[in-house]
Amino acid sequence: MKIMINGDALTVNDQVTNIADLLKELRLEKKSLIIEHNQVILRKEHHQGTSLSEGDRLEIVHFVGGG
Amino acid sequence: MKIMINGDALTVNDQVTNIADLLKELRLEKKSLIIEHNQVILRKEHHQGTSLSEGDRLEIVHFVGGG
Amino acid sequence: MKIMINGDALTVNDQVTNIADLLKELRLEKKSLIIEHNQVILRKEHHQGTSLSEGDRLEIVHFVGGG
Amino acid sequence: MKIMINGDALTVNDQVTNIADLLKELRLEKKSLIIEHNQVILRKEHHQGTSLSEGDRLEIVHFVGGG
Amino acid sequence: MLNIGKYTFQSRLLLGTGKYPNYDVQKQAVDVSETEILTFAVRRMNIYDPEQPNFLEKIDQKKYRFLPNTAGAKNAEEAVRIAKLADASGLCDMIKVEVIGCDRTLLPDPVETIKATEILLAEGFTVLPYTSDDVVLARKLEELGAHAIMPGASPIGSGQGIINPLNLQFIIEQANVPVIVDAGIGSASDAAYAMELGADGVLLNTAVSGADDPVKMAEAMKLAVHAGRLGFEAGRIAKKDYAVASSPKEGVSVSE
Amino acid sequence: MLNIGKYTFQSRLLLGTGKYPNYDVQKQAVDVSETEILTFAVRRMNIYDPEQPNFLEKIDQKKYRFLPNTAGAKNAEEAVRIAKLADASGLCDMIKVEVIGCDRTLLPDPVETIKATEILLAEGFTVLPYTSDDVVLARKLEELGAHAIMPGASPIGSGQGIINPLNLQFIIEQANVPVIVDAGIGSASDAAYAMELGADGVLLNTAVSGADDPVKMAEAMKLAVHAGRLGFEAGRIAKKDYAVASSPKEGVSVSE
Amino acid sequence: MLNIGKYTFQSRLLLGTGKYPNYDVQKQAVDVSETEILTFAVRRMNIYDPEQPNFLEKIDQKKYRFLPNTAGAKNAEEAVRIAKLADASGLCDMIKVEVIGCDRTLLPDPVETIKATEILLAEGFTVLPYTSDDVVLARKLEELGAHAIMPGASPIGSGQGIINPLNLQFIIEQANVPVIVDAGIGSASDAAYAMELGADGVLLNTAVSGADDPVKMAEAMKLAVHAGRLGFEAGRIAKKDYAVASSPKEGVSVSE
Amino acid sequence: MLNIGKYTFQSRLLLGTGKYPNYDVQKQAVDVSETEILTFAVRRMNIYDPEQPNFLEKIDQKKYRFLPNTAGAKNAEEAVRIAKLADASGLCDMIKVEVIGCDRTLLPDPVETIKATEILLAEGFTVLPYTSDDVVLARKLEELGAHAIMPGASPIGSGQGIINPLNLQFIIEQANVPVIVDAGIGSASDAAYAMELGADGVLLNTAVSGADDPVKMAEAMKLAVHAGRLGFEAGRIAKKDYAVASSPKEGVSVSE
Repeated sequence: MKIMINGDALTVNDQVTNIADLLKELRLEKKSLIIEHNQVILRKEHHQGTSLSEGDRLEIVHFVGGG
Repeated sequence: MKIMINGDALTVNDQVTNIADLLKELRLEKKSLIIEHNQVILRKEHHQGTSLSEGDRLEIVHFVGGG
Repeated sequence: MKIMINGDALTVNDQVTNIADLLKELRLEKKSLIIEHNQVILRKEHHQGTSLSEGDRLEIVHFVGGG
Repeated sequence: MKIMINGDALTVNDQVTNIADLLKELRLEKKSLIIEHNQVILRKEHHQGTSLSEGDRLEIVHFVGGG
Repeated sequence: MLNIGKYTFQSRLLLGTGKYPNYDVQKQAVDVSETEILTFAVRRMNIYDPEQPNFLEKIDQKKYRFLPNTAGAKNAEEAVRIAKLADASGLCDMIKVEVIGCDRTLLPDPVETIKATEILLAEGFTVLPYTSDDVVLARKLEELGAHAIMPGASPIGSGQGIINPLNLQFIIEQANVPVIVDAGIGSASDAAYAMELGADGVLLNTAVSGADDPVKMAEAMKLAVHAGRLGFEAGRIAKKDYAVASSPKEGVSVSE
Repeated sequence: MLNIGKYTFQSRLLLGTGKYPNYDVQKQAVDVSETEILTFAVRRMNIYDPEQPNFLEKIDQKKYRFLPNTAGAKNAEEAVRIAKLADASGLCDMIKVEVIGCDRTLLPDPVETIKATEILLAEGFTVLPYTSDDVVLARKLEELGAHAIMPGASPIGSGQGIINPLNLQFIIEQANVPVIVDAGIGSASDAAYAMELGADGVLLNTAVSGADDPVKMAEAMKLAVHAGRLGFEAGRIAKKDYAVASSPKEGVSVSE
Repeated sequence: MLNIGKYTFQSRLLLGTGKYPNYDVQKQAVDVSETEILTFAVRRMNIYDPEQPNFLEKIDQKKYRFLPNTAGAKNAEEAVRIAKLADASGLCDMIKVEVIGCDRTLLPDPVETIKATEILLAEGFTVLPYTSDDVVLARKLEELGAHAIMPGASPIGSGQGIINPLNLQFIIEQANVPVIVDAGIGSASDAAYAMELGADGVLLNTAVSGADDPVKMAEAMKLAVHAGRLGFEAGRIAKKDYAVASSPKEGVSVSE
Repeated sequence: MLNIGKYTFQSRLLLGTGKYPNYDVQKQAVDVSETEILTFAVRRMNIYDPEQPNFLEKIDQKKYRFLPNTAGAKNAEEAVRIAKLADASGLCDMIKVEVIGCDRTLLPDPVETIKATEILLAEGFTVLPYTSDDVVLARKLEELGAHAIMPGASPIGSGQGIINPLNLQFIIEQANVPVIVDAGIGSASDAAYAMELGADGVLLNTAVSGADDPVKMAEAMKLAVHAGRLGFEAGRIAKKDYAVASSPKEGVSVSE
C-alpha cells in the first residue's frame, strides 16, 4: 500500500492496517510524536482505531528545540 | 424654528430657510467652514440648496491648529 | 586649663593631665576614635603618654557612614 | 660636505654654504617649510644667514593633512 | 524631492500648527521653516463669534498643501467621518489617519488605523497613516496602498526623540513609499538623525511651537532636515570600536 | 560669532585636513563647509621630491586660520617642539595641543596635556588643548589660561558620536572660554547634538574626509552645526515621560 | 510567584531549547537555570531514524511545563494548526503564538497574531502571544483574553537587549496579565533590566544556548532575573542630573 | 576571588555605609549583601554625647575590611591627612582616595588624585583611588602602583548608571590591577552591566541605602554582581543587526 508521510511517498506491506501498525513498522511506537491523518489530527488513543488506506496522507511531527 | 448646532439648541427666525441663510444670520458666511446637516456632509455649493426644518441637527466645524 | 577641641574652646579641670584623662573626663574612653594633638596624629597607645597643656589644639574624629 | 636631513645622511657640494643655498640645491626654495638646524628652529628670514658645516643635523618639516 | 501620491514637494519638513504662542509667531515660524505641508485638526467652530481669527486666513493658502488629521477619532468610523468633513472643505484631499488607542501615551490603534486607511483609500483620499514603529504593521499599511507611512519616533509631544532607530531603519529599508517620521521629535539633532536613517521626511509640531523661540527653532529644523538628508546621501563613515588617526603616523620629526 | 583668544570667526565648524581621496575633493569640501579654521599636522618633508604638491598651495591662505596640531607627540616636551616648528612657519600662532597617551584609543594624556598647555601659554601661543571629557581636567586647563577647551566626543576617527553628553554639558556649563567638541563625530546629527548641548564649535575630520561623498557631507556638517546652534539658542522643549497632544482635546465634532 | 492562566510558577525565567551544542550541555543548563517552562518548536520527524534522540527523553518531564511555539507559521491558520498538533501530544495546553511577518527581522505579524490568539482562546488553550512592543496591540491581546503578553525586547536572536524600555514600561503598566519579555535578550544585565521595568518574566534562548559557556550563562540568567525582580520590588532610587554626596558634608576635620 | 594588594575577598561587592534610614536596616542590608568591604568617611566626633551610637559598634568587625575614604578633601594634602587619621584608628590600612574637584558634580580632581595616590603609596597604604573614566589617567594611577582603580560610572549618588561603557571597557582591558566601578550605580542591572564589562568589583552606596527597601536592594545587588560576573565569564553572544531564528527553519509541517 502506498501512502504519503511528511510529503514523501512510502510503500508499506499489507500487514499494516492502522496507524499503530505503521508506527510499529517504522519502530517509532515508543516515540512521543503527533500524527495528522488526512488532515485530521489524532490523539494517541486513536492510533489503533485509525485504519490506513491507499493514498492516505500523514504528517508525523514531534517537539524539537525552539525558542 | 429650533435647530441643534454643535450640540446646542438654537432658535432662528423664520426668514432663515436654508444653510446659506443661517450662515448669513450667524455672520459666518465668509468663514471657511464645513457643515454636516442631519449627518450629511455638505460641500459649500450645496449650502444654498439645503433647506432647514424644525429639529435639524447641524455640525459646523473648521480647521484649527493641530499636529 | 583651656584647650581647643574640633574648633571649639573647652575648659577642663586640672586633674586632666593627658589625653587618656581627657577621654575619661569626656566619657569617651571606650569609643573608637582618633586624636590629632597639635597637628600630631596619635595612635591609641600614645594617649596615656601625651600630656595636655594650656592652649593645646585637638581634633577628635571617628568613622561615620560614607560611600 | 656631509649633513643629516630628517635622519638620512646627505652629501652636498661645496657651493652650498648656508640653509638658503641648500634649499635652492634641493629645489625646495619656494616650498613653505620649516627648518630645525642643530636643534635650533629657524624662521625663514634666518635661512640666508645660517651657514652649514660638516655633520650638521637638519629637520625639514611642513604642514600635512591632519585632524 | 519628496513625492507623496500625486504631489511633489521640495521641502521634507512637515509642520504642525498646534499650540503656538500667537499667530504672528506662528506665521513667521511657518515662513522660516520653508515647509510646504501644514497639518491641522478639525474641530467645532464657535458659531457665536464671527470675528474669531483663523490661522488659515493669515497665510497664502496657495503656498501650502493641507494635511488635516483625524485626531479625536477613537475608531476607524470616527476617523473616516473627520476625513470626509476635512475633504468637504475643498481645501485638500490628503489626510493623516490618526486613531489614538491610549489617552496617556497617545499611541495609535493598529487595528483601527488599518481599517480607516483601507476605507479612505477606497474613497480616493491620499492617505498618510500615523503608526507605531511596528515593522510588519508598516508593511501592511503600504500593501493596502497608503501613500506614505508615518511611524512615531516617541510619544506625541514628549520630545524624547528617536527611541528605536532599529525599527525605523527596518521600516525605511522595506518601504516603497515615503516614510515620514512623525511624533516625538524634540530637537534639531533628532530631526537630522531621522533623516540620516533614510527617512523621506519629518513631521513635527511641539518641538517648534513649544520652543522658547519658535521662529528660531523652525529655522533650526529646516536646516537639520536638510543636513540629515545630505548626510544620508553622502554616506556616513562606519562606526569603529577603536580609534583611527586622522594625522599620519609616519614622518614624525624627532629632535636629535 | 566664535571668539578664540584674539580671533573671531563666523563659522563654528573647524575642519581637519587628513585622509581625503584627493586635493580636488578636499578643496571643494573645504569650500562648501565654509569653515574658517583648518587643522594640520607637522611632518617631515620628502626632500627628494620638490614637485610634491601640498594642500596649502591649493587654497587661498588668507581665507583661513591654521590650527596645527601636535599629533605624534608622546609628551609635553615633544608637543612644545612641534608647536614651535609650526609657529616658525609664520603661518599661524594657534596650536592644538594633542598629546596621545594610548595608541589604541588615541585618548589624550591629561598630565602631559596640562604641562604642554602651560608651557605654550607662557610662550604666547593661542592654545586649544584636545582633552578627554574629564570635567575637572577641563576646568584646570581653562584656569591655566587655555583659549578654548576641546573635549572628545568619542575616540578619534571612531565615528561613535557623543558617548557622554552629561560630561560635555558639565564642561560647557562651567566654561568661560569656548568649548569645541573634537574627535568622534560621525554624522550630521552628532554635530547638531554637540551644538545643542551648548558647545561653541565642533572640530571634525574623518566624518567628512571618510564619507562616500566628502563634499556633500561637508555641506551636511555646515548645516548641522548651524542647526544645532540655532536649536540651542531657540531653547528646546523639555522631555516628558508621557505624551502631550498637539491637537486640541476639546471641540471634537460628534455625529448625532 | 508567576501565575499564567491556571498555572503557577516559582521561576520567572522561561527557557528556549534551540541551538545548544549538545544535549548534555543543554540538560545541565536547564537544570542550573531552575526554569519551570521550556519552549519547543513542532517539526516533522525523520521517520527513517527510530534511534534519533529527543531532548524530551533526557529530562524529567514532570518538572516542567512545555510551551510549544507556532514558529514556522506565516498566518493565523497555520499557527492554529501547529497549536493543535502540539496539543494532540497530550503534553501541554499552553501555546506561544508566534506568527512571523518578516523573514529578515523575524518580527511578528500583528493582525495574524490577533486572529490566532482569538481562535486559540476560543479553543480553550492557554495562550501567550509573542508580539512587538506596540502598546495598543498589547492591550488588545489582553482584552481578547490572552493569558500573558510577550513583547520582544529586540529581534529574535539579535542579542541587542531592550531597545525601547519606554514601550515595555507602558505595556507593563497597563497590563492585568503577566508581561514576559521575549526575544532579543543578550546578557544578564538585559534580563535584570527587563525585570526592573516590572516584567513578570523573561523568555530567552540564544543568550544561553549561544554563549561560550551555556551552563554558566544559564546560572547568570537565573540570578539576573531574580536580582532584577528584587530590584523592582525594592524600589530603585530616582535618577538625578547632578551628584548627591554619600559621605556627610559637615564635620570635616581641619588641621589648625 | 578578588585580590586587592595583600587582601583576598570572595565578594565583589563593596558597600558604602552612608545615608541608611537607621542602623537596624543598615545592619540587615550589610548582612544580606554578603559584602566583605565597607567604606566609611572620617568626621569630627560630637564630644558632648558619649552615648552616641556608631555603626562600627553594631557589626562584627572581624567579618569586614574597612575602606575609609578621604571625602571632604579638596587637595592631596588634605586627603593624605585624612588617610593618616583613618590609619591611626588601627582598624585598616586601605584607603579610598577621593579628592573632589567640583562640588556640583562631585567629580574627582585628576591632578590631586595622582599626588595623593603617590604619597600614600610611599607611606605604605593600600590605595584605591576614585577616578573619572579618563583612560590614560587610570593607566597612570596603575603605573604609580595603585592597588585598584575605581572609575566612576556616573556622578556620585546620581543613579544614572554606566554612561560611558566604552571608557570603562578600555580601562578594564588595559588594567593589571582590579578595576572597581565606583559611583553612579542606580540599579541591579547597572551593577550586572559593570561586571559584564569585565569589572572586578562594584562599589555602591546610595543605590542600596536610598532604595525604598534597602535590605531587598542589597540582596538584588549581591545577586546582580554575581550574575554579571558569571555572564562575563560565560562569554555573551555577539550583537547582530538582524534576527537569527532559535527554532529550526527546516521541517515545518504543512497540511496537504
